[in-house]
Amino acid sequence: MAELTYREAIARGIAQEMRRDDRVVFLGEDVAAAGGVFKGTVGLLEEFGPVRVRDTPISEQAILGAAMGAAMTGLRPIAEIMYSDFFGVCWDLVVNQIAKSRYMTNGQMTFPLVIRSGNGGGLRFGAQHSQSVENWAMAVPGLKVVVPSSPADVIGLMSAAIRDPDPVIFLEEKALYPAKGEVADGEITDTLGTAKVLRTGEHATLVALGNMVPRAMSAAGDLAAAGIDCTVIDVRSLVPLDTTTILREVARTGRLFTVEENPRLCGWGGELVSIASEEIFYDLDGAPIRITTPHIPLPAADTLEDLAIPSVDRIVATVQKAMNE
Amino acid sequence: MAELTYREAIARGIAQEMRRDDRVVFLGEDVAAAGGVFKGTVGLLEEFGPVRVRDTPISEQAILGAAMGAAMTGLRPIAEIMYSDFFGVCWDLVVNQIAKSRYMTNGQMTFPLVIRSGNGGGLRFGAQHSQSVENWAMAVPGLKVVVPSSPADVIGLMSAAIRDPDPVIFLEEKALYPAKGEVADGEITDTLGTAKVLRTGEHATLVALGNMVPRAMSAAGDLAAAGIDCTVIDVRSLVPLDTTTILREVARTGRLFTVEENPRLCGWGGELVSIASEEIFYDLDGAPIRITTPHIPLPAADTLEDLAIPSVDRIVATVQKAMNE
Amino acid sequence: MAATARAKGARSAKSAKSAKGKAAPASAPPEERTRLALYEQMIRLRYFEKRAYDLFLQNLVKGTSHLALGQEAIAAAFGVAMRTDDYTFATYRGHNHTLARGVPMTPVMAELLGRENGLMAGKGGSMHLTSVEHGMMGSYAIVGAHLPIACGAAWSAQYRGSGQVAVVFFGDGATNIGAFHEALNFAAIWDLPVVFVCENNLYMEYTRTSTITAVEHPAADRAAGYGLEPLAVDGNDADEMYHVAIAALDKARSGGGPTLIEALTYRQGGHSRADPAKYRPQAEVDEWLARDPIPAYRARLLAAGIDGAVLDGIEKAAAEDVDTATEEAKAGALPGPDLLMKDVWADGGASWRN
Amino acid sequence: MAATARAKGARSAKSAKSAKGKAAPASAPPEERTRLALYEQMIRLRYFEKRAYDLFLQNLVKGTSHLALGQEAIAAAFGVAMRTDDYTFATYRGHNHTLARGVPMTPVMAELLGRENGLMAGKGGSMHLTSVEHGMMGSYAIVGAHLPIACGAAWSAQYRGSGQVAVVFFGDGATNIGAFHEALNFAAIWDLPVVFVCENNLYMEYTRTSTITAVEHPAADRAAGYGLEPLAVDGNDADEMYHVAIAALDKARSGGGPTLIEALTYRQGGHSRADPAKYRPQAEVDEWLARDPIPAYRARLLAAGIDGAVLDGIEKAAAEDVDTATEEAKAGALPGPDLLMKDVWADGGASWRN
Ligand SMILES: Cc1ncc(C[n+]2csc(CCOP(=O)(O)OP(=O)(O)O)c2C)c(N)n1
Ligand SMILES: Cc1ncc(C[n+]2csc(CCOP(=O)(O)OP(=O)(O)O)c2C)c(N)n1
Ligand SMILES: [Mg+2]
Ligand SMILES: [Mg+2]
Repeated sequence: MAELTYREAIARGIAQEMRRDDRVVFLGEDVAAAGGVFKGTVGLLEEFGPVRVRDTPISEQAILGAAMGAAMTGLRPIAEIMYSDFFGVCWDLVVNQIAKSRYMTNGQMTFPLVIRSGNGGGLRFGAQHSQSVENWAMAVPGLKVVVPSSPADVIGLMSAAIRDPDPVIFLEEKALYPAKGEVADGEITDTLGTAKVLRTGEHATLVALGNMVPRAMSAAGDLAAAGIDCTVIDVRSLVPLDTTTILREVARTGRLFTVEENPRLCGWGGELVSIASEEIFYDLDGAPIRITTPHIPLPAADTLEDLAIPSVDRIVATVQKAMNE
Repeated sequence: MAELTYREAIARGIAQEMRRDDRVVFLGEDVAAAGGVFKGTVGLLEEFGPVRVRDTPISEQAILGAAMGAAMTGLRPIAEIMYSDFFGVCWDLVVNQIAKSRYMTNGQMTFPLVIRSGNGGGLRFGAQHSQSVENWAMAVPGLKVVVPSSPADVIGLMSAAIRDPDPVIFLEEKALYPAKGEVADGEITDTLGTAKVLRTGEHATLVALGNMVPRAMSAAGDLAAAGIDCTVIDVRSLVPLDTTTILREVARTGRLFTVEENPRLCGWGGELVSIASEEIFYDLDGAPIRITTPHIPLPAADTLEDLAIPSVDRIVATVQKAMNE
Repeated sequence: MAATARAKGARSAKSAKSAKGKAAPASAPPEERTRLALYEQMIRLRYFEKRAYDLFLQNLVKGTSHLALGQEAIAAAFGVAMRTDDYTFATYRGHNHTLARGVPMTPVMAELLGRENGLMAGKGGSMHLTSVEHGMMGSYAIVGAHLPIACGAAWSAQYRGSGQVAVVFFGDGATNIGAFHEALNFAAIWDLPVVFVCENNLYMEYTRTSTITAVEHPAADRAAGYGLEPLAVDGNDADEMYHVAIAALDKARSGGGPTLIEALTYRQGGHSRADPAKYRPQAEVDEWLARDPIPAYRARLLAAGIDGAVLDGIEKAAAEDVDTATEEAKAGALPGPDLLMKDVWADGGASWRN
Repeated sequence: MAATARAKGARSAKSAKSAKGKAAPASAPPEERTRLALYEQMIRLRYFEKRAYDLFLQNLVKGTSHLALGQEAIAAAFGVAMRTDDYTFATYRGHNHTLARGVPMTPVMAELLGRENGLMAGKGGSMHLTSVEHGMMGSYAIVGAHLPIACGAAWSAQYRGSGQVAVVFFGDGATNIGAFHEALNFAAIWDLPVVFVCENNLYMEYTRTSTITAVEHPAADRAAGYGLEPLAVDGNDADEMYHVAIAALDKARSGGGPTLIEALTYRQGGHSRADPAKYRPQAEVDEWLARDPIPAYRARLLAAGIDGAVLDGIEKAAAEDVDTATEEAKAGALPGPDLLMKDVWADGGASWRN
């Protein structure tokens, strides 16, 4: 058992898999010699050498093309797109090529690759370096989408993503890089498509993702003190989505609240509400409610960014109001 | 009054606006001399000349960059991205630059531009030339999103989009290009953000977009014959979204069915269901149901593509089953 | 050979024109069996696509389809020159490149017809022909995307030490999209075993590429920007293409890194089934029909003393194969519902939920 | 001047090296008031960024920030050479380019501090400095994107016949991304009045650009691929930069089309506030500190007979402006909730529903 930061967990998870499988290679901008601009990949070049850990030019299409071509020919590449906002310059490779080629070729090809990317706000980086793009990827058939919320999950889900035979978009929450957590010694692996019930309550279910998970947890603490006893679920994986666990808890508590960092429209929470409404309509005791960032680009100034992204207070107030209606 | 095809309506709408405002310019691949690969812009070069109607290289980032730079400096450009799937190669310009720059600059800039693109399936073009990407755009704050379903709406909404001071993603449904419709003579203009109630019924509300609108209408015909009387709403504009009209009809009929060509996850229908569940929960007499393409890339073969995209029969069967439960 | 000598970080580019001179190698013509293989390839591709065209007219081909009639020498040369385990990456205009790797005609024809016995059971369509077992690593329909992907396959070959080479075919219009630039630089700095083949047929869809490109040779005049030698060759001369292909493949295989080849050719028909190609001056079309790679090559082989009966035999066999493929394709079943939800994921399924 | 003579469709590129010779113009030095303006600009930029650095250390600057200490000569030269209605497009490393267009120091400093009196009221942050009224058309934080955008502004100027020129600044690392390639070709074929200025400071973030680029001069060695003359100049020589800027601006204004300039310079500090820049050899840093553009230029002006008191006065005034700006910025209010939902749309609002 050791205490690790979310940041350190990344290199540990990648190293664990690179040790057991030499088909795993890693490329990206400033990832090797510099150990990553977020220092998430420190030590990998030293341990695995310049043939398996490679710095690239600022050529995101080349980076993802390289990963795709390598994956279809027997390697298991990990590609870094430094900030998830930069998917904009290589989106074609992700959505039109990597996501679709297995289906189009009638299963002739598989794409065992992982695309890691720093995701989300809270660092005052402004609108072009702070987006939560998990829903962009969730909307595209053929992509698996994972967003860990703790150092232990970073390692376990990274391991699962690298071992998975399909393309996985692995989003690291930038705001959580310094977050610390207990991590077991030895090999850690996990299962994609499984949500985690972090806390069980009777009155309502809060479903959160990534950076919103710790906030939902502390909101649940405050709410319990106010007599509202909540289940908190960490979604962890948007595709595959663990509807079994989520719908079970929502049905049991009768109320659903989603906590989403993304701007409102077409967020995963909307999808989840539509699934719940369609499948367990008569188990709902009240309106499902979404707590999201308003549908605006993220402002840079700290005071404004803090107003935009769901806070513990906003979660508490929203749930209280809805439950007392 | 004249009968026009959806295809012909495009050139008519653009020409109408180019005549009244010489700040309107138009660029894209094969749009000028060839009149567009879908023949949607035939005659524009001849009428407005090579300075206002320009053929470009296969450089989508340059096309949208040109449109953005021109819009911020006083022109009102229309840019064509031939197929909406190709947003993948220029997504950064759309989502990170065009959508965000007004907000980031605290309103110093406006972007009166229109990005036209052929959207959707039904032509057996396969997974990379058939996507419905309206939800990709809807998910990004700062973009208006319009999808017309008739020749008259093509003209009116094109006019509104060109006159609008904000960036508008104007998606033309490829499957509807040959569709005919009556169109009034003279200038036609319309209003963004307004849905159209095409038919009023007592039992349920079908909300459809673009290519799904005619299918929802004929399904409603069949359902009426079977004793289920439906309201059919053509959303027309995803952003702004006419929730006033849609929620009014859903509340009145008590049942909501969305008909979406997009693959299921994070479709506009999920957003709509979440809005209805949150705001008119107690007016819903039964589970809101989404009728979508399954969450798969689109297959090329006609028999398979027809199985994937919601058909009249599937709409009828789904609504009947739900209403008779 | 000079035409493919690599000048890494070359500070100065010789013009494509001068390179063009160099590209016609002093070397001897290919040996007879190679030339017969080249002729057979070209004939098979030509006959296949002519039949595909007839089938459009009968409305049996669904969706779109892009013919490369007139461009056969390039696909044939590489088909003959490549090692069986080398990788091919093509565009939507990929029938020839697929057949040239030895993929049988029937599944290709059946794919155009959207049948279950198609190369991808109808799920991909004509723009995405793929046969991994033949090294045909896919046909890509978004301009430019497959250049970086080919770099990835080449990187994998380099990493595995397999000696495989990736060959990627693309058009003149594709040279103006960003992915072209990223892929060329990437391949050059990593010395990847990849051969970039620009099939310059003068047109994008309906626009003449020279009208929207800043240089005369859209590929060759960009080579120096990646430290590569400019190389513009006659894409309608099967012998020349073969020599150039061999040189580029050898260089890549021996660690010499990428080559960028601009092969000048012409698309005898329209861009796609929808296109009558009225935008092209008749004189230009006539000039290029006169430069059709196949009759010229037949004459050359006869002049070289090859027995006409041998060539007749090749043509007859190809015609029979096309007939058989047509019948088998037409007889193919329509893909059934069971295929719809298959193979989104490696587990064979399409489920997005647990 | 030869350095900017355009060879449209130029089939052969002279090497950047030789061009470098040509780029140092035989022409006479700028006149005295121009040189004083250049010095004043450099001093103001230098003092401003030094203060910005101090404010990071005091944790008053939120988010990130990218200094261009050592690169002032380029921004200063264009700031002095440009017409007031010309357009500037910069990167996240854009403090200098913003100030060089005449934007006052206070709103820029306040933006770094995330205050309501910031240039964009704190909504944009240091990476997106914009002041339309000064022709500062934005700072862009996704590498490459602003090159095509600058083409659009240039296209608009061409269409309106306004005689305006768009100048776009970007780094050496940006030359390997697709948007660079698309923008250069696009500007060349439409003869757009745009000047592309590559500030080659040798590094991307933490990676030396030469290690991931196929040519020695990441911009100049690509020029021929767009029919442009290669042009590599000393970005730390304000006089040379000024001459090059004037020539490129005149050429663009007179319909001569785009120019691509590679200005060699050095980033004296790290990439961003987070970066101690340990990856650079100390000898390299020392060599470049010795080539700091400002002391050298001061000495040159004195040698040219300019009174030192005049230069002292410039420095004193700049220091006072920085102090005032710092105080005013610190005194700025924090942006209030009312700003959050403002100006997503032209109507001033943020509503997505009717
Ligand atoms: C990114 C992108 N833009 C546009 C298109 C539409 N398109 C398909 S083929 C084509 C022309 C390509 O020309 P070229 O590269 O010369 O290849 P050719 O068709 O001549 O073989 C275009 C513009 C596309 N498929 N992808
Ligand atoms: C598309 C994209 N990829 C990566 C980044 C991250 N990034 C920001 S600055 C930078 C280095 C840019 O180097 P250069 O172009 O030389 O400009 P400089 O910072 O040296 O001025 C990188 C990789 C980005 N902002 N955008
Ligand atoms: Mg072509
Ligand atoms: Mg740099």
